[in-house]
Amino acid sequence: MTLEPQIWREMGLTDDEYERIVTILGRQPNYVEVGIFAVMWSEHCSYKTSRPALKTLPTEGPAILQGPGENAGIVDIGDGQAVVFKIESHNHPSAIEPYQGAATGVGGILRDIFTMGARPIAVLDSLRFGELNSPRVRYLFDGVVAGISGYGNCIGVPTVGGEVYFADSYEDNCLVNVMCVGLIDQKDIKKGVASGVGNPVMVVGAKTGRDGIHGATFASEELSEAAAERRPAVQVGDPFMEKLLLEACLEVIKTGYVVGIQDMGAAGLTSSSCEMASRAGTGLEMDLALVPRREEGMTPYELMLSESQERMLLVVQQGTEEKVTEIFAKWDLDSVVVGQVTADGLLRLKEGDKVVAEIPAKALTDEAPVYHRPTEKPAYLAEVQDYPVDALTMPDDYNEVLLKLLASPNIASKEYVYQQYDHMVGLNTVVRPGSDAAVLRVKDTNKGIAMTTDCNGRYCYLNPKTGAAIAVAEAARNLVCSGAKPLAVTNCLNFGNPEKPEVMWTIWQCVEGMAEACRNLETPVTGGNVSLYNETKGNAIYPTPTIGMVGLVEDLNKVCTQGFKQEGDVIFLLGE
Amino acid sequence: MKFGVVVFPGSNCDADCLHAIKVVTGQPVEYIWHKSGSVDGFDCIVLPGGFSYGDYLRCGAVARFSPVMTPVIDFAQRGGLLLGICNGFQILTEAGLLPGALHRNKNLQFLCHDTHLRIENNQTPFTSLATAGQVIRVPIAHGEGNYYADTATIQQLEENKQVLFRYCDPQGEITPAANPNGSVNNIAGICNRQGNVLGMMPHPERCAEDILGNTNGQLIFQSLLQQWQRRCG
Amino acid sequence: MFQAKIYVTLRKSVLDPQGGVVRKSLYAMGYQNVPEVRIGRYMVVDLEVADQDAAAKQVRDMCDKLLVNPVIEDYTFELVEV
Amino acid sequence: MFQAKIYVTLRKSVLDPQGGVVRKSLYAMGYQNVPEVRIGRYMVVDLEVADQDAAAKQVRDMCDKLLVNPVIEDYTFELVEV
Ligand SMILES: Nc1ncnc2c1ncn2[C@@H]1O[C@H](COP(=O)(O)OP(=O)(O)O)[C@@H](O)[C@H]1O
Repeated sequence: MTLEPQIWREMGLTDDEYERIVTILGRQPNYVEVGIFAVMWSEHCSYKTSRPALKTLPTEGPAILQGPGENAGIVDIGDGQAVVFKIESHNHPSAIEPYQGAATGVGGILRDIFTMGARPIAVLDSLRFGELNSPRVRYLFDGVVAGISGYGNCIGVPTVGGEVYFADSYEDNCLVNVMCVGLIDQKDIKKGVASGVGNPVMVVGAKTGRDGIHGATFASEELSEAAAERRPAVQVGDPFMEKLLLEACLEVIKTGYVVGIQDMGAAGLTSSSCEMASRAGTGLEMDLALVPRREEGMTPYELMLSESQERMLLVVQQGTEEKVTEIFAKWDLDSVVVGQVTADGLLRLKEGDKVVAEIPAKALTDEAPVYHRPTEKPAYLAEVQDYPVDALTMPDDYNEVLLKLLASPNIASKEYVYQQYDHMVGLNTVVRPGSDAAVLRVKDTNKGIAMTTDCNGRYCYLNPKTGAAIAVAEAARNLVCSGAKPLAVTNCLNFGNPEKPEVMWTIWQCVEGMAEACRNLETPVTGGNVSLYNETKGNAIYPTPTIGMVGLVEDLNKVCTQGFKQEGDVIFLLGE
Repeated sequence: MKFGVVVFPGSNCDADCLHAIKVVTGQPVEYIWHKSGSVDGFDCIVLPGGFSYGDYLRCGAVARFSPVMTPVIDFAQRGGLLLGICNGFQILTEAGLLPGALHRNKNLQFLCHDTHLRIENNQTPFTSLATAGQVIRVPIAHGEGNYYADTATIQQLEENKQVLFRYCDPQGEITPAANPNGSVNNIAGICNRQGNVLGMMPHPERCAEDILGNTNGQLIFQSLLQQWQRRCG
Repeated sequence: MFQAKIYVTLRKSVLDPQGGVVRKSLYAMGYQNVPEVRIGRYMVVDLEVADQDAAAKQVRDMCDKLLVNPVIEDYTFELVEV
Repeated sequence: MFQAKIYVTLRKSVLDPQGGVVRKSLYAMGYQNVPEVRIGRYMVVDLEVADQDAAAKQVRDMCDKLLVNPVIEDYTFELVEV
């Protein structure tokens, strides 16, 4: 049976990509298989457009224990301990449903950290909206902040920093980038690998529902009316479930029974299973009839593509299933064996005895298409860069200008935002939000971890390469001013439609600027996330390569905060 | 003196309470699992903050039916020292161990920041080391800390000196501006008639170590220890 | 099987900050004819039970114990056979 | 004057974490005959308006614009003259 072209096109595949699938399989794919290829080859999951640029980033350094390619990056902080961290975007979902979009964004990045065996110790949120005087923007802003607060506070991970910018260019495409930082003993590090032929594969956590089917595809296209109609059921976050999942996963990982573990994020069961198999060079066979579900009559297609939150895929050592189940049961969670690791490199899905899909795992990951899209320097740059700055008239009253600046939402205190976040839970927050970088102590040591997110999209609009370098430099300065040595970077590349050569050009420029700055500051990039198609009706957002950076404070007594301390203290101005 | 910190599904200040108690008092402290049928052997029990059962339905409503609450209620009725912080306070009211209810903050937002508290009664095991009217700085972190009880109940609480903490300004004045959440009479914490059960919205465990910039919260844990030592030698 | 529809409202004496905010928003949107808004909870509970009296008794019991906080809330309910 | 009683529920397929926790809690309390609980919102809005049609039109408008989040919620309402 051959499918109508309509079907794969609606799923976001081009005709060329479809042909490629036929070649890989050596036959026509069925509906389930096309759906699986479509999400895995979507921009969101495959990085097909950004991969060539990302490859140019510096990723190695003496402190780097895990660079890009895993669920999160890892840096050494001495004493057998390490910091696990990553940033991720939830822009599209937040534009549709700000509260749930932002909440599930927090949930997703937390899972990326605790799947590696680390306990999440902090969240940072980097936000961009249109100008606050629009009611729609106000709604998005309040909803996003409430969503982050609702999820982060409930699960009990402090939100200790971030940024908020308001500019017209984000009016229709708000940006919600969330970073999570975790702490781990290096011996406990776990990866997303399905090794060991015969080892059982388990689905744990929430039941699977019809929510978020094709969310990844949706995140890989422009927001439009037509896209709104294809919109999947919105995922609702369940931070209580995630808290149980967090504790249960960390407990299970400590036992040593776990071989590999990965969260079901975008593209749910599909991406977690094929990525775990692909990393290990193995195959996976699963019986979808065994997957616990929330609704009746769910098809294999729906089960594979659902993006229901708060779920994990585990590969455990043969014979330990029962002990693993016992631990999850202690936390009142479902855990079910749905299949096992195989040697043939295939992702084989069954419903009972019937095979419903069979695809080489690597075809979905490493062999996804890569596009070298054309680039062209945007025409606007000449205009903005030639702006006659010298011709600006100087104001008469500088006091008035200062007050105006201080009142601008971009400069004013962000207390309204961060007082809605529990930024103290965990008893580690030594420097709270409101200073340059947040600093958290590492209990039972004299060490601290400093963290920050930074990016000025307007700078990147005016000069993408320098703007991105400035973002890295600002992050490093924020850490240094707090008393920390910058260690490593995670980043979230937020751009418009990459099929436009001008947008593609800014992506390359920003990545170049970021790479250069990271090389100079010796802060390698350990991973990140790319969010493209942040564009509505032809209006793209400012290029926004958000930088998340962590640093090490070697002596907690030498932490410094921003404010002036005492009358009579001397004020220095450093730099040029 | 042996402390116990109850762990409900979704509690997230359990580890913080355990840590603070250990650091401040140096006394043994253990977790008590929510399915536990007994609290024998503990001298003081803490119901920690966080979001038991996600705070779904109402804060504390579901946790109140955890199996451990049966022995906890019995423990309190026999005069055992019971401290509910934040979500713990909400659970205590839901369980009927303290009167009133905590509903949404009047600005409808979750609030996390320092507050000042005036200690209204230093004749309790939780506040014995305080001077009368002492002002301490303790952070809050809650979305539903707006204390409500009907007029008659409030009157009784006031008459019996059951209000232990009130939100105040740094000088100790009880003003509307110092009231973060709309609580009746700026109430931040109350005890039962017998004085062995305390519920408070602010988090003393968050300000009990120098490194966190504030040690005002130590007072509560130290008072508990001092009282216990005085009673039991 | 019965389905209970339970309506929970804040008691009259308890201030409803959420209702107040919604009323103000409606006012700002042009609805100046809305003197009051009260916000409560609506719960739908399915019950596998044979007769209506038993169902009503169970619902009252659930409400009194768990679903409603009598210090600040009132409730009413309806039962439909499904 | 009219009073609108508005019942807001989560759309089908949208996860209801609260309902799930309440169902489990009822189960633990001995109500093992409750297969499902869904939790929504109940709003009572007073309207100073002369006729029922106008009231209905206003309520629909308020729901669509402010009171209900159509991305995840559905609603129904009733009007009573008071
Ligand atoms: N969305 C947010 N969430 C948490 N903290 C925030 C947020 N936005 C700003 N902050 C905090 O407010 C402080 C000031 O932020 P910002 O204005 O970005 O400062 P700067 O420009 O000096 O980096 C920082 O401590 C920052 O972490």
